[in-house]
Amino acid sequence: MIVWVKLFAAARQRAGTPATNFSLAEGATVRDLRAAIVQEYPTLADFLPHCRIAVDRDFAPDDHVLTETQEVGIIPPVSGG
Amino acid sequence: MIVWVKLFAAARQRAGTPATNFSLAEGATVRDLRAAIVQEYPTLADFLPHCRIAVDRDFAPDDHVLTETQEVGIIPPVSGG
Amino acid sequence: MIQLVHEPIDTQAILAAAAHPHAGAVVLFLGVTRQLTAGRETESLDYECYPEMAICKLRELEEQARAKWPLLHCVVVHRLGHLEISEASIAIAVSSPHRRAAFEAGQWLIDTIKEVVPIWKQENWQDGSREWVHPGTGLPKAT
Amino acid sequence: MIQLVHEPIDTQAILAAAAHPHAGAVVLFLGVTRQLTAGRETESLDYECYPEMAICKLRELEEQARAKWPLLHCVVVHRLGHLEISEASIAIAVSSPHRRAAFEAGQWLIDTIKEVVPIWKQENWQDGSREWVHPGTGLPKAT
Repeated sequence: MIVWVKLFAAARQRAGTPATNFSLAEGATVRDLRAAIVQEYPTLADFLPHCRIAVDRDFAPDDHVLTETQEVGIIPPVSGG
Repeated sequence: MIVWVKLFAAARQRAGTPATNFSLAEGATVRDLRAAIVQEYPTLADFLPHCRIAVDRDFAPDDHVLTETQEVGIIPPVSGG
Repeated sequence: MIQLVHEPIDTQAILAAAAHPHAGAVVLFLGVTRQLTAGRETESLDYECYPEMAICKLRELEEQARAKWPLLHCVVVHRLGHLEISEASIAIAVSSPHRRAAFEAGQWLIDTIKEVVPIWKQENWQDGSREWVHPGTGLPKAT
Repeated sequence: MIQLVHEPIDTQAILAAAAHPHAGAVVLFLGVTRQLTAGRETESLDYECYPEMAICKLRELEEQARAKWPLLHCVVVHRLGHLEISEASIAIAVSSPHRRAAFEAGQWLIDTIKEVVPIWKQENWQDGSREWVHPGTGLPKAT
């Protein structure tokens, strides 16, 4: 399946793109996605562990199972307010 | 000595005047003033114990010694803000 | 800045007075005339004051707040006279580099003002009766 | 009321939106662009956002605040894009019958927004460098 991922702030800047996609096996989890991200974007390797992954606009744990239609985002530590 | 006293809110209303004066002995204290007030204004008898006395714009204890030139006020429980 | 005013409180002017280039946070508190108090309906309010002492006390409280918290500006404006429902009787604005100080100082100021500043509120109830609010006296109402 | 805006925040409109006849207290919090952070001088800020999720999260927080405190109105407006010094990046206004709820809810909202709402600040330092603010990462700056 193809999972689309949105990137923000320093994650976007380090990856050089605001959105990208990954080809993952059916049943892949957030943990698998994290591995795929680091493989394709080595510049995110030391930064991604500090980021949360959002699935359908809510923070998702690493064992969350992904599906193709979900909206996924890489959420660096926030600094709004 | 003559001590002038300002009255506010329900104290003013119960006494029927915004200011009054009392003839007190030299060395009279706030406690003596309280007694003089109740004697002249019986309508304040049950209310005055709830009031603080201000001398020169600060709250004064009952043993504070009064002088003629001081500014004295009867301060009912406040409800500003 | 400490003020007693007889006109509606200008919140924009107060926020402008609290602005500071080193401020990271501004907290504005407005005390407003509530329509319902313990189920009874208020028609309007009147505020009376001992102005010389109120100004002294408010200045003291500003000084104490500045000693407790690193405030950049501290603005307290109390309105006097006749107020309709939803009008502000008091505005407090404090600015500080960080937000916790601004929240704490704002709350401490309104809490302490309600204890020590000689200002009194008269409730004009919807049923036509009037009553001085003197917390803690538990006495029959003055006429 | 929850809003993300690209223009200066209109505090008068926000206070008007928080007004309510049963309100006895209104607390307005403004987060403003500070000139100095840990001794370094800021020239300006840029805010970036994941808007769909930010709106979702802000609505959740409003709901949680209303469950915790008896709020009459709860208004949160966050500004995005380029901000100069002393401009407000966020305004939170809450109204309640009594003041403690308004102070507590206002403080809880800003504290929680700073933890869970996907909005990011970029410092544009006076020396020309730019830096995303990502609390707790302790990493070398992104270029």
